[in-house]
Amino acid sequence: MQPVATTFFFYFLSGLALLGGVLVITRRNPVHSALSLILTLLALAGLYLMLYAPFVAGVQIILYAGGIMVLFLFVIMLVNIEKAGKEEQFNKIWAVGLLAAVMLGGLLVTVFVKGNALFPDRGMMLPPEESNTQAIGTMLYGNYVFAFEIASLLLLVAIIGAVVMAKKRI
Amino acid sequence: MVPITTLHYLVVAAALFVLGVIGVLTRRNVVIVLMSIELILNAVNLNLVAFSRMWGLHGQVFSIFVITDAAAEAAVGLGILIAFFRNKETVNVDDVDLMKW
Amino acid sequence: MSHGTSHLELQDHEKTFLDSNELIINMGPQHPATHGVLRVILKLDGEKVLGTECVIGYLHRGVEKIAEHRTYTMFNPYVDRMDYVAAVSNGLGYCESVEKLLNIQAPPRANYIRVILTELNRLASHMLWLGTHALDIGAITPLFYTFRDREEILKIFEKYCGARLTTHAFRIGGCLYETYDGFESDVTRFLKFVAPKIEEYEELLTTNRIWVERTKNVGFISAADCVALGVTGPVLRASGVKWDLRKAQPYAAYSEFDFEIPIGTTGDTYDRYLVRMQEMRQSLRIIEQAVGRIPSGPIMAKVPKVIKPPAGEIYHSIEAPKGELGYFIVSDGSTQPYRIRVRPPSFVNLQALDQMVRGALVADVIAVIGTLDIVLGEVDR
Amino acid sequence: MLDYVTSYLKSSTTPGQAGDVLWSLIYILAIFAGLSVAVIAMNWLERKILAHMQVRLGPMRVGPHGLLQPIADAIKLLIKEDIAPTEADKWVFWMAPLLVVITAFTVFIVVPFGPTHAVTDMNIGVLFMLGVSSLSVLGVVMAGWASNSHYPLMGALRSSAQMVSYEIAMGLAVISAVLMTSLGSEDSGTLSMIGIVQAQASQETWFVFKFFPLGLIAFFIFAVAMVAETNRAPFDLPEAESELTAGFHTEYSGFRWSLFFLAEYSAMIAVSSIAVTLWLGGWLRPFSHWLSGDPWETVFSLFPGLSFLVLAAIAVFSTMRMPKHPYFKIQKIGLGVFASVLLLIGVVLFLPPVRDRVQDIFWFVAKVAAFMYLYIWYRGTFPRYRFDQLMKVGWKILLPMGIGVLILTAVSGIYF
Repeated sequence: MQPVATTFFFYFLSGLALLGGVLVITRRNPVHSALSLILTLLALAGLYLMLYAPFVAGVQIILYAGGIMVLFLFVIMLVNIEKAGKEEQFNKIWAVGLLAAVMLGGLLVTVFVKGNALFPDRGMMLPPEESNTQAIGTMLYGNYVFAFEIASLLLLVAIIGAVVMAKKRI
Repeated sequence: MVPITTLHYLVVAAALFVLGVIGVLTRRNVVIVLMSIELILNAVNLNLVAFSRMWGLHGQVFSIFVITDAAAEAAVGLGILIAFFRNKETVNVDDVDLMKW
Repeated sequence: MSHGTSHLELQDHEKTFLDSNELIINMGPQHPATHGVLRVILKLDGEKVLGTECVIGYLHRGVEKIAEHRTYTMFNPYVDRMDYVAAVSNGLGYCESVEKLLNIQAPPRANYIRVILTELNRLASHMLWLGTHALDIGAITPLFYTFRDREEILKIFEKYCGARLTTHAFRIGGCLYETYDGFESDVTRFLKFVAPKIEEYEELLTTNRIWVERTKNVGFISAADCVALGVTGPVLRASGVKWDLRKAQPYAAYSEFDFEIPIGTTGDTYDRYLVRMQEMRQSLRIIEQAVGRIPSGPIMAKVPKVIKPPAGEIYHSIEAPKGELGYFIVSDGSTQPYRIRVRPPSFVNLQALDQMVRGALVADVIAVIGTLDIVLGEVDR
Repeated sequence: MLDYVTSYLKSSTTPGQAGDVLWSLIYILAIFAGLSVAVIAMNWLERKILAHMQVRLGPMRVGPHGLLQPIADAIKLLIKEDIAPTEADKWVFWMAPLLVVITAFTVFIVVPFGPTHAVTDMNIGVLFMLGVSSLSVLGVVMAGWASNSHYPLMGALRSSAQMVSYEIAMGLAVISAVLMTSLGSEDSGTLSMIGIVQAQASQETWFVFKFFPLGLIAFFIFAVAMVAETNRAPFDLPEAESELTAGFHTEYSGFRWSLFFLAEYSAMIAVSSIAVTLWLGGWLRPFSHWLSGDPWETVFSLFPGLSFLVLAAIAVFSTMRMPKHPYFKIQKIGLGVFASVLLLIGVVLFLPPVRDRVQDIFWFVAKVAAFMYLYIWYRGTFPRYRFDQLMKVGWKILLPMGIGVLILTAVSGIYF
């Protein structure tokens, strides 16, 4: 597969992702925020495809956009959002929070500018594997099998936790 | 035009990360705070996948773990949100100031 | 959404999920499944029904009031417009009530014709019920099958009296029209035609897993509750009460026929379905017996030209397809009734709705409205 | 130009894999046009078939036997006033049908109509199809929420819960089919749609018959779940007419409503294509291993043309049966023209170069068409499930069955 118009798609998808990100944190209505987040997630799935990571892209779409975000939308519809929409949107310490975030951003910019040397072969891109899914599967059930099992335990705990939290009487 | 390198992706990821941090630190609505956390996790994922193009597939495997984690976090976080909303009838993060009701 | 008119109150033990506000939904008056212009205000917790309130009267035409300004004969066609899918039964009830008030008897031949037409009408009404009930539950095909077969009944009506729906078939004192040539053979042919069709409906539904799941244990009502609410007809019988006015207080010629009263055991929607299906077969049996031996003789009793019943009051009821249809007539001795009060089965049965659907799901409300077999023309009058 | 075309015809890979932008675009346009035609045809066929199941005729007035009815409907929908409720969230209200329609069409880029007849072949093909089609639930939720009305909201909640639940059973069934691809080869299995069909070709059986009855059970699970995924009868609760008027699209009208309609039908075709690809051998013709060899190849290659000839014969028969009344003259001519078009297509399909090339597409489309007929049949036969029963079927019957089949398939894969 020869990549076509890589530069254009990179800037297009990154722009969409960042636009979505900005909308997430600025929208008054949480449903709009959630929809913007979906935009970001889909754009990121596109970026993963460009990085020859189709399996992660697929998982991103199925799990994130199709699963987690539906959960979010569900909860937003369950809790009464009309009141929240009329309230003040930012919390009491927003100035401090913004300052901290800007400082973090400045730190990252500094790292990227000054730390050019930290990325000696930053242009290096490994060629895509023959079969991405197979390679990930081998690694998941080989090197990382313990982490994989722990993750399943984590999910089990999360399921039980969520049920306990949300259900009043069990 | 400059060819797209790993660094480009890192910059995008950093920007997303900062956006997420701003959201977590400044918004009042718990739902949006949770969504900002998702943004942060996604920024990390983008980093991991981008690095996997430099140093092999480990990054992609880890990003799958991160997605799993995000699912667990969303489920528990939204469960807490529902429990909280039931008790206080609000989704304002500033009102979350008691460990036990 | 109308919040103002609802008086629904939550009971103490009923709390909504998440303690969120109950959702109040208006089902109707324009809604495909409320069989006309019934408006049901549903108080919901998500999909669970916490309470219902029926708002009726959208089809109110003041039939009872109109009666006070019409002579007994002139009022006869109006009753057809109450339960318009079982117009013949309405007419029968009215005519018999007035006859009772006048203390005259319709001749036997008229009674036989009345039985045949009324039972045909019962079949038509049950077919319409089955089709719409199945449609509400999502099976679209039975509707067309039942309408195809109901058409044959309407054809017989049309041939007999010229009208298909609001027949005005009977007159006070008997029948106006003699049977047309070939009436008996038409009816016999219809009986042969329709018996396998009823099997066909049962084939589509009775053992259909989804149908059984949708109707079993849905809209349960006990015999005691039925009696307390005054519910009659197939709904009462499905709860296990063997009460059919055709047997209990035989009118017309019903005492001369051999038929059974199908009863149910559990009183759920599935039982009501089975009871009505059996009733259709019993109707066929009655018609078969009646059409074979229609006595000859006059079809009209000796009725005075001007009907002027003696002062007094009378209550007479018949078993309409939907339940006990009663007429309470107060006469002041003039040519016009002083007051007529109709006891419509649909109206009384509808009162059971709230009890039957509390705690059920929205989809069950639809099933229960269907199974109560209400006609809004009769509820509102 | 001609060289370009012939060079393509000789290629043994899909245009997407070859990186051929022009041919990819041509394929995309062809699939888009084909889908639109298919949806229009489905509209007419559904109404006609359902009508004949229900002892009535269906559309008869617009064109001979109502053939032009879908076009009339389309025109009506397009020129109808586009109403949005005042209190609706305009932006989301506007986006929802677009999202639904885009996802419904996007999945088709990996559907293999033949070994080379696909826009592209991804190595995550099945995952991609499931993922993108799962996005349509977002559009449904958006539509229900943005309408700012109770019935659509309930419809949307119902349908999102339903689609999310049935995706799990569906996924398990798909995984057991994907497991089967790894059998009989040194390599691991594949998620690629073309690879799955090729695996069935090399294992000389369709996966529905593999490890009888395991393949059949997995196929059954998928066949049930796919009806629920597309919100069709008997799982059409989100748009249960008698309960929620029209569910999530109650407030939509005109063009936007028609987008939902388009999306519903293309989603039906999409999930049917997945089922055909995974279990029914995709583009492989029936008995491709029992009845192989030269005479049989020729016999089976005649089927595309024959099917069109049969259709043409039916059209001619209908023309004959029309009453001899001047009123029917135009209708007769129209149906005659239609019959001759069918006849012409049939004859063209008999030409040797054409018939070899359309074989794959024909068998694929024929199998999908069988599924479409099933959809209509279900609709004419079954009542509608209640919501809790629907969840019960999904979680307590299909899910355990799916897990069981998956485990048994893995075990059979090791030991047989």
